[in-house]
Amino acid sequence: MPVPDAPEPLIFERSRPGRRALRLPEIDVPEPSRPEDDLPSGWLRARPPALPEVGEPEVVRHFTRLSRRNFAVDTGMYPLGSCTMKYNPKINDTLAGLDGFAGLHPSAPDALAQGALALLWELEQDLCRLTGMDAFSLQPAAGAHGELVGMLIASAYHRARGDSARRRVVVPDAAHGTNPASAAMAGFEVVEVGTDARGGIDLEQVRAHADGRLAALMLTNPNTLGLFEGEVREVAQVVHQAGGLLYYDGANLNAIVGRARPADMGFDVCHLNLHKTFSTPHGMGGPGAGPVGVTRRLSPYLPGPLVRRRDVPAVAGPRYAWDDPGPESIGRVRALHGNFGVLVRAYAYIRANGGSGLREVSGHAVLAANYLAALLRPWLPASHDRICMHEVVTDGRALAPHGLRALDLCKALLDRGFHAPTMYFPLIVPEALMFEPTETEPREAIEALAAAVGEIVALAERDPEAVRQAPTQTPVGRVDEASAARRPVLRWYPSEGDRAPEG
Amino acid sequence: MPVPDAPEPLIFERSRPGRRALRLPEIDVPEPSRPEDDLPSGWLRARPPALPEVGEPEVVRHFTRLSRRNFAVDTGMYPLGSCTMKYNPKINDTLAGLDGFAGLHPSAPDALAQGALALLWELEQDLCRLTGMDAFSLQPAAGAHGELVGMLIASAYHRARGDSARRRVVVPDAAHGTNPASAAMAGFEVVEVGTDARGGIDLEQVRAHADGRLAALMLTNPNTLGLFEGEVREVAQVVHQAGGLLYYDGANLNAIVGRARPADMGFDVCHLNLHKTFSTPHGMGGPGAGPVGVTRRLSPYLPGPLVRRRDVPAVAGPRYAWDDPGPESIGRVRALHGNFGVLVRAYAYIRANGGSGLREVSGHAVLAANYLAALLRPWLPASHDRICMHEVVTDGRALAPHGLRALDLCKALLDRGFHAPTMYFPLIVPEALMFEPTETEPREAIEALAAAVGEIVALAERDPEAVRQAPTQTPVGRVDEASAARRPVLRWYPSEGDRAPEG
Amino acid sequence: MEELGPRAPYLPHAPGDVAAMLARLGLPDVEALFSELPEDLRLSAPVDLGPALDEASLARRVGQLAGANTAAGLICFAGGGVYDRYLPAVVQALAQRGEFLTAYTPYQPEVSQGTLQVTFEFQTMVSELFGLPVATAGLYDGSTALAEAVLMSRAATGRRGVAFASGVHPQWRAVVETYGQAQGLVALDLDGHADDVAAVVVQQPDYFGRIVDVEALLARRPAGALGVVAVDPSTLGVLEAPGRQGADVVVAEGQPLGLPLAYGGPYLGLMAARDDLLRRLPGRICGQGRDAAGQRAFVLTLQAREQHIRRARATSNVCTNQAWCALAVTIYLSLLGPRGLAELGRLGYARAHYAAGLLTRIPGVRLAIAGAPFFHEFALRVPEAESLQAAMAAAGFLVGPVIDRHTLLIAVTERRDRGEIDGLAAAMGKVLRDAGA
Amino acid sequence: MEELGPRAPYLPHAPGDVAAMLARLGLPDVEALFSELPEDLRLSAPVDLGPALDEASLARRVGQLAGANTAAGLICFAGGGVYDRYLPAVVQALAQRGEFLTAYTPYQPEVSQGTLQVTFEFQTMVSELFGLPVATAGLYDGSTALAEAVLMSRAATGRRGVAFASGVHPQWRAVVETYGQAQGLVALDLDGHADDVAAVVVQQPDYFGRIVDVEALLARRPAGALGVVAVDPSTLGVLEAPGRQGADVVVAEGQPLGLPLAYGGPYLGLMAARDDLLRRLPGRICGQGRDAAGQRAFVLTLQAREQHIRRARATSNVCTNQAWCALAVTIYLSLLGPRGLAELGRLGYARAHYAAGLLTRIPGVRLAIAGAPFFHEFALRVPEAESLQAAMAAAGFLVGPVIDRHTLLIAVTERRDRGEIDGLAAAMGKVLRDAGA
Ligand SMILES: Cc1ncc(COP(=O)(O)O)c(C=O)c1O
Ligand SMILES: Cc1ncc(COP(=O)(O)O)c(C=O)c1O
Repeated sequence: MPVPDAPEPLIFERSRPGRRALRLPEIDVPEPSRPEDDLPSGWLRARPPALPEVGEPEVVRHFTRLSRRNFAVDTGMYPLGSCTMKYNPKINDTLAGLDGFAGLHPSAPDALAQGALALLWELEQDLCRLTGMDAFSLQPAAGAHGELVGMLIASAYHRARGDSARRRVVVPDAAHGTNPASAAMAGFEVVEVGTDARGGIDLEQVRAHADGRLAALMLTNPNTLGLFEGEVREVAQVVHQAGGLLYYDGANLNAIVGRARPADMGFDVCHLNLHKTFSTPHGMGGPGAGPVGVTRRLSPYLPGPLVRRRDVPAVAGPRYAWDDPGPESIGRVRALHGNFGVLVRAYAYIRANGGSGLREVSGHAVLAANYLAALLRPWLPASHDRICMHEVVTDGRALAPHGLRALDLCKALLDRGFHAPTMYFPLIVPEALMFEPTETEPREAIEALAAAVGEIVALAERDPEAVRQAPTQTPVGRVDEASAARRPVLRWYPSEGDRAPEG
Repeated sequence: MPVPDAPEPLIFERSRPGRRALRLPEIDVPEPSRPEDDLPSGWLRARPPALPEVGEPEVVRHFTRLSRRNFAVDTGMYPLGSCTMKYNPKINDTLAGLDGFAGLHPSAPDALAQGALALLWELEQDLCRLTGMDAFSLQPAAGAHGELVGMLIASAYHRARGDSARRRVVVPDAAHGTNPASAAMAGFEVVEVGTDARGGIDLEQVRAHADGRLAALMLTNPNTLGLFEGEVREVAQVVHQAGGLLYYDGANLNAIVGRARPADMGFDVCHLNLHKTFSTPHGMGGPGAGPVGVTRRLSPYLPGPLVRRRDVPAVAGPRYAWDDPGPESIGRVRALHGNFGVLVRAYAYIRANGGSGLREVSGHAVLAANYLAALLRPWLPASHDRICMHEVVTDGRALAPHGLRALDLCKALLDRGFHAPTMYFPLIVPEALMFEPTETEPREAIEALAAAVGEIVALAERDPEAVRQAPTQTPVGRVDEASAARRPVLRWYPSEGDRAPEG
Repeated sequence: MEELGPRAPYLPHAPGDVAAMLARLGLPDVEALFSELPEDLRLSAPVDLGPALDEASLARRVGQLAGANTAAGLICFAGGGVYDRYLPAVVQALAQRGEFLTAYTPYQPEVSQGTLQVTFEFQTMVSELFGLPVATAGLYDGSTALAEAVLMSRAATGRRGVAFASGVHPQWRAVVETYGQAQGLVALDLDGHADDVAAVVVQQPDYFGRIVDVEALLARRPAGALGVVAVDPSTLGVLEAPGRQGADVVVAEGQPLGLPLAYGGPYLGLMAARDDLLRRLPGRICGQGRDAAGQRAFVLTLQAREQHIRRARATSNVCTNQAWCALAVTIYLSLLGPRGLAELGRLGYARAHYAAGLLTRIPGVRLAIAGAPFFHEFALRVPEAESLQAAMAAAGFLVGPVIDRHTLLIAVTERRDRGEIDGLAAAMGKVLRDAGA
Repeated sequence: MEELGPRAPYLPHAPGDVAAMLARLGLPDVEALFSELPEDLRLSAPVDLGPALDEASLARRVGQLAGANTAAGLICFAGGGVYDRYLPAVVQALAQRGEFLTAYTPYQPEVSQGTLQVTFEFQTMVSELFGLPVATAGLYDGSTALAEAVLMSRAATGRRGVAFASGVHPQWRAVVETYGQAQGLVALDLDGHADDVAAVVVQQPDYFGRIVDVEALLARRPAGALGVVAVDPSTLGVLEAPGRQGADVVVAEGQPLGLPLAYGGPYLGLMAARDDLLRRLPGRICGQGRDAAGQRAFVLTLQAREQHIRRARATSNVCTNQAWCALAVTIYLSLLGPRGLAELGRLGYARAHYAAGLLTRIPGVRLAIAGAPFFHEFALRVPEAESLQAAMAAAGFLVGPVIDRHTLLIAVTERRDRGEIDGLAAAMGKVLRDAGA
């Protein structure tokens, strides 16, 4: 057990009037202008914001102590399916923090930012090679952002061809929630198709929607069941013949990186989650990066700006520059160049692995998942009895006879020093528990996880209530989400009951 | 309670043959020389050292998890008397890590290290101003190292004057253990003198030793009882009249920094603990820095090299260079220039505070100690009923009626989220508990500490056994130091019982 | 057949581990795990990405790329919505802790109280700054936050128009238009006064650095339209909270509050709104609740808005957000406090006005918009903006962005001291004299 | 009277706190707390140390000092016991954690298991590397560790002489002499063969980079004298452990195992010894024990040797040591493992020999000690060492230290690739040609 860490008060509760941490430079200019002399008083802040007033030692202690109330990849195994919680190399953080990157203003003239531009250009080439796509935009901030961009590209593509009846996007019922949400955000009607007995997309249902209204089909491969869509080329054929586009949700690329390429499968447009396959840290929820790749015919629609390389014979080496996209571009999808700091990390990860390293990454990721699946089988059978890819979705109904849900097993895992798997996703598997060990977990960690599951199942048989009480070893006990949502308390107020000091 | 952290295995226990973390560059030179071709085989390692074989993810997790088993200033209040566990500014770590410092080889030509030299020179000036001394050597690595240097200086001084009968160093019985140890290491005979009723050095006993054998007297002021030695000038007079030198152990300078100067009190030579007063982090036990300052007459004896400043009219600004000390120097006390990274931090701390800031530091340190002393009084009376300085030594016998020792109270404090005070030091106070809150603890932390003591005392009355069982909330329970020392196990061995794989 | 043991840098296995795992599965090699992939989809050889670099070589290679960005070494007076502020060491030291950096979305609140409490504190700070009661955990950046705010207005009002006050950052406006096009959103100018206006968008200070009269601009909005204000949050220790000037939704780019320039990202979109918009807000929201023992605990809440539950009918598609950036902002604002934030604003204000005074004394240089109040940034009318930017870079100063042939922006944060401002003015004077000569 | 609230940067109090605390004490002001200081000892005004700098100004000022150390930007072939190795990012990332950096000596083992376990692991690694069973938690640096080893030999043998093999680092030898002088220690050369020899000191590789025959040198020691070997620990993946070559005590400078150059420190002294010297060892030692529940726990042990218990009769005066540096070394060695350490040695070996080959082809340049085996460093005989060092610096290379008028050291670590070595040789050739011309 660690050093006692009591519940940490809110930083506002540590506040005392008149305390302060950071000092600022003195005003050093002669006859300094003052806002109150120049501006109407109504424009000026009437009451200072109730930010905390604390000393620097307290700030350090507060956030240090808060951090200790988190589970993280750096503290233990985090088999959260679909999220690829692999080890995040420390060197990548160091490199992203170099002055030449962290201190580079986005409006720097291209000539003075050649290193950053070269990095972006090389990264784009790398991603093209790994996916088979012809061009990438590195701007999207996350997977869902990439999906939106992809859907807007699909929309622009059909519009450009005068094909404006195509307002439908098909997604599998097992799809990640961002897929339908992104398609809807791009103005499409979303149609769900089912999953067949082998766990693949139901090809017949796809055929049923393969008509003049089909704009695109979104697929992840391996899919959210962790299974490879073996009929992906048939799907592509059906979609393409109907005039639609095939979108690849690259969230699961970790299973096949360096071994198979979405473009070869027939995908026209894709996003990648650099914070998954390319190991950039998840930062408690972000930032990530969700670059979008397209085949040649879709490249005019990419958002801009884009990095171009020119080989200048006069100069030693190539020159790089930002270029505006053409008139067919969907337009801008964010103010600046992308989550550059994340891109630096992904770039470094690719350089450190090389092509053969990345191939090993997927090999070991899939090996780990299958090994875990085999060890879990006595208690948590896989949803489908096939070789799985980088993750395995299990059926958590084993606990049901004891009146317990998948959630209970998850909470009991927390008590044993593991993060829980993803619960209740995909929606089509009852009591789904989705485990993704990743390639960076040593074998004995995988074995320990399986053993912990076995222990919990045994405990559930003996004493289901003990499992229902879990977790008890965590910073707080089981949190009542429902009641928190019923009467939402979304911020602290200076005094109890004071709900509108802003008014 | 934090996220469950199980006991962490030794890194060796995580080892599996064939695993590895860091990869090295390939050998890239033509026809590479190989040790086995050039050297007798007996010179070559017969069996590789049993270093751990682990992957990088495991290294990160192992040391992250180990860190979580530590208490630190960044996690909570650390009132460890005599050690000045104040807040360590993060900016100082950042600055010490700048490439221009961290990447500077110690044999860089002076002309290419002017920034480092200027910093050292300025730091020396700052310390001179703060102590009243005339010159400093920044080489000593810690307080005790400084003491040894100081004692060697005393020895050289007397020897240079042909005064070689002076082989005696007087220290108070309350002195820190390093004082007698350093004096002995420098070849002196150590004589202890007592402490008077007010908690000061016994002037009569000093007088009794003020003879031709007296080389030096070592004193810290405020002393290890946290009390100011009000008769320090009388002590100085006695020592000086007898031909001895007065040594200032600067470990407690935090009480008076910016308010009083050792040289003004009559001290001839001193060390400072930069890791205390000047807030460099203690790093689990070090590194620190223990610069030694002297008055003019002792400066020829300082160890070298020393930084010199030359004003070169031709160049803009001064030039700095390393200079060898004169022939009277005690010689070298370490291979290179000192714990430079620590010196950078201390320099930054001084610049951030300025003279008035440091004066506030001592003011608030003393205020905090007296406030704590007042709050503790009901349970832990101070050893002497006086205004204390930056720390207060209390008499822990309050618990004795319940069969408990000061140690028990300390362990119970650990359970309440505080580090313990220093126990059983100084040796002259029965069941001594020495509290040093430092100036960087907010008032409510001091109050909470006192309240925790009160709570423990109340518990001791009710249920002494509960206190004797403490701590129970810590990563391990009470450790049996005696049995660990009886059959020392000082390293891990590859296999149980295998005590000499080296043989 | 592949070698069993890994050569890739971050794989923990020894060859024996791989063999044992394969044996348990009854498989001959790793390749066999991919037997479900149609053979012709399987790459037979590794993708050619150049050699794998050991860490030292990697650090050297990437370090060279970093070093080639000479703009990072210039004294930065560039603005345009992104500012070179001083980043306190504490922010990095704390935010880099592995427990923050390598955790993900707090799906398991019991082991994510650190994340959740930070988010709750962040929401409180945003709510305070903006003067609106409900804030979210954040969005990708300021521009996408603005787009989400406009989409939310569209959904809330059922209307299709968005009216932009003049001076909205053109790139932000472009993002709104990209997001909006799919939903049939029509961009209007504020003074079009159309009936079908879902939202009026005001930027404060605006793209040219001008402080605008938010209250007056919002007062001009058609009835029923929402007032959306995009604000530079670093001004809010000095300027009134837009929520108290009539805004229904306020968004901001969080970069000026403790995030590095980083060539454009990762940054952070801040958003707060009126209470009645709560269930329309995009992205994560953290709430306070209780654990089984009644102890205070934090938890993601109102998730029924979100894509993982509501799917095609979610209020937004956002999943992975910018939580770590929100942490940095929370630490930064904790260090500053209310007084610090006010001082920060006043210092930039004083220095920017001093700089404007010096620069406009240079022949050929004047404020692009004379007489308008500005905060810490202003648009400068100069003879030739591109070439001036290049010449200033050669003299050691980064200015810009260039916004048209004769205009560029100058921003002066608390990080630029008087000596640097004097240097800027002297250099610009010299550059223009030399160009004129 | 002083202002009550602090203006200093790291003091948490508000003015009200100070007033309340003073009120509780019945004191009018902070000044009153110092009434026990004789009035004329009290400074009436702050010491003049220049203005207090805010963090941004501080960072700028100290940054300028760092920037003025142009040697840090050179390609480093300097040696002399300190080597420019690649520092893996993991070392800093982990060692900087506040729980390590801001803890102190583990006096309370129950809340210091992190520190203690690291120390135990460190001791194990040192013991393994050196081939001796008992290692300590570390000393200030290699040179003071050597001095402590010699003092320990003096105490263990009751003898007064210390015999140095040729090639012991002169600065290390000087430190031994400084420490020893007070205890009447007499320095001898190894071949003096005096009776009264407490210790024979051998350095491996020696100051000139030579690999010496430790076994043979130690075999020449007078009976009863202890064999003390100072070793570059980064060679010990390749070279035999001195403990298996007859050494009784082995010490080392830990810098080459993961510590930055840092202009000379903080570094780390490593020490291990024969079992029977255990109770004479200087400084902290960590042992394995049990807690009340019988669980494994670590604890400082054998403290009866130490100053805080034994006072004037302690084995050493060391108190604060270099624990954090030992942590860095422990992490570094964990990353390297046995294979990495061997590769590190072999790589430096190969590159140094390649470099020596190229450099000695330059007219006027030869190995100072021809025919001697060397590891990753060698002494080069050149026309004029000082001026060559300066000229090489101008060409972008740091070489040295200069050890006499015609000799300087060249060290080649795993961090210097072939291109840099070729560059070094080309530059030196040119410099010497130009000087000759
Ligand atoms: C299968 C799948 N698709 C899409 C996404 C969305 O990616 P992001 O969270 O980066 O927006 C996720 C991420 O969780 C995912 O798992
Ligand atoms: C009063 C006193 N003197 C001397 C020392 C020795 O200093 P160091 O630990 O830096 O060697 C200490 C440190 O603990 C001390 O408290």
